[in-house]
Amino acid sequence: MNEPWWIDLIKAVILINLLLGMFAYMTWVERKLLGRMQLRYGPNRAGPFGLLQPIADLVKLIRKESFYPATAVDFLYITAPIVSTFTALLAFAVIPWGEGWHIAGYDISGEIADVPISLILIFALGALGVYGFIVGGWASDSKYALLGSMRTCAQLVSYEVALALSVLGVVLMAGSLSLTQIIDEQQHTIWYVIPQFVGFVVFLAAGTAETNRPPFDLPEADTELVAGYHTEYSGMRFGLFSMAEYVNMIVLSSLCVTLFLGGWLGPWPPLGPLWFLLKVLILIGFFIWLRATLPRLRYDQLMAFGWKVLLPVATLNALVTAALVVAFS
Amino acid sequence: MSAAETVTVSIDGREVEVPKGTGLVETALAAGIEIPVFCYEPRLGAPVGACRMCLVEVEGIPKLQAGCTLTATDGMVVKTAQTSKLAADGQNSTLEFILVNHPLDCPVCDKGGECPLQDLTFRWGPPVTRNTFPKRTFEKPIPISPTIALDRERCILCYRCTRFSSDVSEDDQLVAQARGSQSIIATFEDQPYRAPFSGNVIELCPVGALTSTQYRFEARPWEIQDVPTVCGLCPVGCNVEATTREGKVKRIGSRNHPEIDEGWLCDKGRFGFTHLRAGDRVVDPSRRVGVRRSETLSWDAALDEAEAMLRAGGANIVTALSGSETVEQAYALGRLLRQGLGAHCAVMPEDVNPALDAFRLPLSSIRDAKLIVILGDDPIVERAPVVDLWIKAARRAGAEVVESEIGAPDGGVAKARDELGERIRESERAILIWSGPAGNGGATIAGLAAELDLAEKPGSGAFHLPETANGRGVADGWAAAADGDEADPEPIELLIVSGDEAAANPDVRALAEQAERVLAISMFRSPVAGWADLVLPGTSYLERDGTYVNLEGRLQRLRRAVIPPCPDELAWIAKLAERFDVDLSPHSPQVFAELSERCYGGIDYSAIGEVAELPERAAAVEVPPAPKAPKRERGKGLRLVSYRPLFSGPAVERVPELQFQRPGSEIELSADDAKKIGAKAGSTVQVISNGTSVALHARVNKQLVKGVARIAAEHAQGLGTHVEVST
Amino acid sequence: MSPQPLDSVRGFGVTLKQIFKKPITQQYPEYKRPLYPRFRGRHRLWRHQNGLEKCVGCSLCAAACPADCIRVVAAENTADNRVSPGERYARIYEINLSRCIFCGYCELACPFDAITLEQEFEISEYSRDDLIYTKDMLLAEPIKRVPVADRSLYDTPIPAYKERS
Amino acid sequence: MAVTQPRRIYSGSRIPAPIPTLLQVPANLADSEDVLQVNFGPNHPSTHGVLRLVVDLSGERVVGLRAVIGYLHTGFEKNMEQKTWWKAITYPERIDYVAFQNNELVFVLAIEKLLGLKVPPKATWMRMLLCELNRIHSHLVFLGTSALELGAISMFWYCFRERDLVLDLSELATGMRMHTRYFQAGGLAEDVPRGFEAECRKFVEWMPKALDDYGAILSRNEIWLERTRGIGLLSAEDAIALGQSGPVLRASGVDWDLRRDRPYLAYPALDFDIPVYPNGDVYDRYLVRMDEMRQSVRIIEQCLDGMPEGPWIADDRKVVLPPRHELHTSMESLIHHFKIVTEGYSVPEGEVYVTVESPRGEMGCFVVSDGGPRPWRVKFRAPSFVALEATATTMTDALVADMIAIVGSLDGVMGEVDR
Repeated sequence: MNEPWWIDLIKAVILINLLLGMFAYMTWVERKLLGRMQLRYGPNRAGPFGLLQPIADLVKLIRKESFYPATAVDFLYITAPIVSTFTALLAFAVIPWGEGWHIAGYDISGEIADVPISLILIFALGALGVYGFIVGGWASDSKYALLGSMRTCAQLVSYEVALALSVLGVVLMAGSLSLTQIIDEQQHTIWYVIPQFVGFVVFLAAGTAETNRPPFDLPEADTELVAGYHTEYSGMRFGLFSMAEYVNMIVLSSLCVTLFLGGWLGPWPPLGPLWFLLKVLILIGFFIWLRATLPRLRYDQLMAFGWKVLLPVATLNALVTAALVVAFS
Repeated sequence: MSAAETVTVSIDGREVEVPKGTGLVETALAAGIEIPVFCYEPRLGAPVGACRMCLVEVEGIPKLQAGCTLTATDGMVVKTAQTSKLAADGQNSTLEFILVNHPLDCPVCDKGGECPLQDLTFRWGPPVTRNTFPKRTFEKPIPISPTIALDRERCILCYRCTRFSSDVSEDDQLVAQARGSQSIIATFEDQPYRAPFSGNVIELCPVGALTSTQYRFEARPWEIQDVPTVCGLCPVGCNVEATTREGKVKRIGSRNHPEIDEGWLCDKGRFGFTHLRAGDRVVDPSRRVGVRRSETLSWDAALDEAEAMLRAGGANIVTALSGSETVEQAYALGRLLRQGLGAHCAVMPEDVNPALDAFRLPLSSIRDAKLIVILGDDPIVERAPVVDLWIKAARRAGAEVVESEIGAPDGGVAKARDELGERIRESERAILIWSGPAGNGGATIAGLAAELDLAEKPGSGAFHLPETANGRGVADGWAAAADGDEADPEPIELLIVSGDEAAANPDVRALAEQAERVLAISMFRSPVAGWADLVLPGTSYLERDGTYVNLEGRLQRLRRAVIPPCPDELAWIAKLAERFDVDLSPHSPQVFAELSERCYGGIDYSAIGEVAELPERAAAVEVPPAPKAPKRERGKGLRLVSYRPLFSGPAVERVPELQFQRPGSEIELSADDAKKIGAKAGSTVQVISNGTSVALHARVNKQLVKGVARIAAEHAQGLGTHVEVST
Repeated sequence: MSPQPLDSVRGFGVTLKQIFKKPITQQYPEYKRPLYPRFRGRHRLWRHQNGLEKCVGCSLCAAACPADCIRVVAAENTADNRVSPGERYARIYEINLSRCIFCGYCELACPFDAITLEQEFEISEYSRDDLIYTKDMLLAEPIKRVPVADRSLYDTPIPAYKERS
Repeated sequence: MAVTQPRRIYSGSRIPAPIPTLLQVPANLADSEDVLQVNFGPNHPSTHGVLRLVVDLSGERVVGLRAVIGYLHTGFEKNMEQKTWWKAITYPERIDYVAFQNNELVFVLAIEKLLGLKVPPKATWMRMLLCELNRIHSHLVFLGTSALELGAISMFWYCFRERDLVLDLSELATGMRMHTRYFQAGGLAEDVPRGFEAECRKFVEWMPKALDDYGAILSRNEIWLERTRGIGLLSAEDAIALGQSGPVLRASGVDWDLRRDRPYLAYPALDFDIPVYPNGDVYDRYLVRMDEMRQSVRIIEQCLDGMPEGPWIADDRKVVLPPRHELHTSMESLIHHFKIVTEGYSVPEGEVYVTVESPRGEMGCFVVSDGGPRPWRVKFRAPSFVALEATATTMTDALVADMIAIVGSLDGVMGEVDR
């Protein structure tokens, strides 16, 4: 912990840009992969293989008129997407993506900030980000958006519980809330996906719901609520919401990789960040695959699934883990 | 009809009772059965059975019979093609035979789609051909006149056209030449078919052999709309159908009002419509600037100008009417000027006298008359052409037609009264017709009829042939607008010239000299533009909605066939009236409703109907004594009687196809005069008057009184009341 | 039917295996699928070999058109202005392709095989007015051409109305 | 004192209908501020076309519902009365643009019935083949869009892949992918093209495999089952009372198919099953349509095997256009051609009601002829319209998301509903 502040700043700048770039290309990957699963090419007009598509989208979003509903609550309407994006980006600060390096006499750690309770921080930020969605939908003063934000509210709050409980096993096994330490523990023992498989599955399911991904994309179910909470958003304000969702997805995948799949660890060669990236991409690919295949759940079924299936399973998993940890320690 | 006079016939197993003497085609129709026909046309006289389309099987007769030539007899048992295989085969063979040489012209032919040959082939004929050899060909198309093209390949030799020519219009100009399959229809020695009714053969032709050159390739039956309206070119008011396509009139067809025209039209009414598209049509208002120049105005500016002129004119306005306005238009103008400004003075196109209404008859009654007496100086065909056909029909039916001498001092009234009076009185159905100027709007003939007690005799009556199409209606409309005294204003501040006929009237021209300013409504850029201060565009009878009153006194509906290129008169008169606080609708139904209360007993616009009814005879009124005839100017040589020919006037002048119909440069001389001068028929004579000399062809007319010569008005220009004729 | 979790997973296999197949969509403006010979695209007016127009302006196509999108105004051929054989030709021939329903009744109706529906289907314009095709446009070779599948493989021996007489 | 009874024009109950066609908000909720009235449609991502549902929501629950139609009213029936019989054939296929071939068939059958025209067997068999292809087309559109609405987005593309094959066949045979006007009074507009059989057999071989794939994605998928089973219930009695027909009726356990029970074309000569499922929910409607597609493939195969040779259109020159080559030689043919094209053939006076089993159910066509060249009155009995009458009944106790599933399962085509 002898990093000067400016190294953190440099890392933060690089990381935010990387994250934004990744968000942009995640949309490309998603469309491309979804396209191939649906017998289409996906975007292939802007640049080779459609690689410039995200940039074209960006240009479009920026140039597009940002309309503004006459009866919207203006302050909240405008700040909601900013809050969501901000918290989503912030959460990535504590996720370790490398072992740490020693360059030019400085020790550079593999994350921006190594906080001892980083896991709790992430959950806290995630919970804050939800406000963006809820408030945005409410402030739009549209019935569809209101329904969307109601759903967001209920869905994210419910699944937050299951999500938190699902990682309890990992925390118990690692004995720490610090993500770096959890990875260290995995380096010594085994990737937690094996002992904590149940937790992993619950985490994935709850995470999908948490990030509004199909089949749990009810807050923005287009065929029911037009576009859910962001029905009344357009242009870059919509872009920010979209960014928040995708960054959330990246954060969640990263968290999943960190907690269950050994983070930046890899068999060989020791290319920490690349392994990390690869695992994240695989997870994202899995999310896309889900979207390509499954129909959407109904709202009450979603809630029932969260409370009646995921929560008990996660709780049980945590209890059993706790018991085993106590027994073997 | 009493029961004794009916016969019972069985057609296709249906019993039908018809009056004795009914043709089999009509009998079948009464039974609800159609016998297809080509050549059969009752209006053309006796059936000829030329086409054999109407073959029927009659019980007791071994061979198939032409149905159209048979009359129903009691107990007759007939089988048409619908039930008789034999008759059907006969018809099929007939059609096949007709089609052997019929060219494959349907896509090109103007008749395609409204062609009886197509219809009957499709409905009754064979679907396939057995003939593969080449068809007979002729040179085609042959223009038999500038208005009619003849295609001999298409002709099926039904002889409808030649029968019309010889039996109806009696011009005998269309004939069938050669025999058998080589028969062709031709005009006499390849002369153009020049007759006032030539166009009717186009409508009669059941195939596309005789077609109109004006309509040639212009439209197809599925692209057109037919607007039922009334011809506005002469006082007869024939019922016509204006065929329009894409907002343009393409042709005029007959609509057969059995009491007025029986489906015949004169060539003026049929072909005259192209004046709508004349090159010199006025479409924008214009104002005179300086002496010779004129500038076009916007409508707003024109109305401002007109308002200013009217305000300046006040009560000192004289209105000259044409007689071609609709009743509504005359009424609207009257409301504006008489109620809005108190300007009651109008120059009417001609006199109208209500006394004639007591002797009212439908025109068709001429055909049934026993005795017809024609008075006046003008040829009937030139004034009201269809009346001429009725008279011809009457003559064929055995009526006696007495034409008075032309040029008699009183139009022949005295002579008729003295020489024919008794016979007219005794005759079962006698009809008097006045054809010419100076009839005092019918008062003269009404006076004679009253004297001869025709009012009480049904079938007897009197007609006065006016000069203008709607003179009566215009007088009605103007009179209904207000009841104010007509005082000659002095000085004339403003002269309003309504329409081209009024503008062409020399009296109106003379008035214009006295008037301060002149406002003219004109369809064409005629000379009136030179002496009018403001010219507003006018519209034609095909472009207006409204009503016309024909020479019988029958109120008929005029329907707008096409939208005029400018607002119609009613529209801007209403606008102008608004500025003078006169409440006037721009829509003719409302205007009519208003004026109908005042002069037509409140009848409804919709009650006039497609086929207008003739009002009942009016009660006899006191016929005013004829005003004393103005003293005849005495002059050297022969007294000149000039008449306005049928093929003249602003509309005809703008139809190039009709120019060949304009009267030849002829002078009619009495036999005595001709002998005296030494002019033979057809020889050229010099006609001198007022220092003008014209070379004309002489023609001898035995009806002319000695000392009188008759010349069509357009050849009599510049001539005085008396002419000297020399060889 | 009881819930069978494994059956739910079968769908994943279906979606996954598509990745390894060639996509079925076509790269349209670059690649144009051959159309079948009977395809009814934009109209074409034809000329005889001697250059005269086959159309005589008979308006049968206009009569047959259920959408009333054809306007024909005919005129007479003269010695110095001969447009078609025979007496009559189409002075104006317009098809409003924004109304046309491509039913092909016009080519059925035409007694002279003057109008046929050809393979061109790329007829979008920015303005509706531009979709009114005049006679000259209909007589001209289409600018955009679309491949046509082998007629001998896919059509009746004598196509009922695509015959060029 | 005598009381004059008003003359009853119609016996039997009419209004109020025994089964509600709209859902009233329950009294205890009527004044509640918690009830949110939302417009679903006429422009909404989930409605097929321009159906507008005015929905009262209490939370996610649908407590009131009213369907508003008419946004796509185009006056087809009145338009047809202005066109000749020949030209009117192009209209019905545009009424239901998904089941175009069946709609065209019903009108053509009506004309032929009025005319008493004999249709050659080849035309009949080809008509059956195309109608079954069209049924597959229609069901594929249903399947793709309903699955898309429930979130299974890939299904849409898979279904449209096969739909495109059907449309290719349609283009091959008729010249148009949709709205073919291939059926003419008397038979077919043209002969069956060379190469059609081979292409069609390829499709017949391929289609069952594709159906297996659809089944793999949906039929046993837990989420799909959750979303569709027990949703949108319609009992057999209600279905009959509401006049339902087609798959909606058969999914309610009523074994009724016009192809078998009111045979037309040559269906009696074919061997096929009629799928019937008893539960009357969204899932059963889905299953009926899936099974029908398989049966249609069977029928197509039999049609290909049994396609007779011979002429493809009747030889009645007063109705059928004459052969083109005769137009240059035969005056009679030219006149008949001219008259049929411009004025149209006349159809004897009378009225008929003809039905076919369209993919959506009983497609009926009532035609009155006054003996002239134009229909005097045309009226379609549109199965979509009738299906929509069941909206309220099936929507009892539904959630918002169910509403989407139910509307999709009724498979209304708004063009046909509004006409």
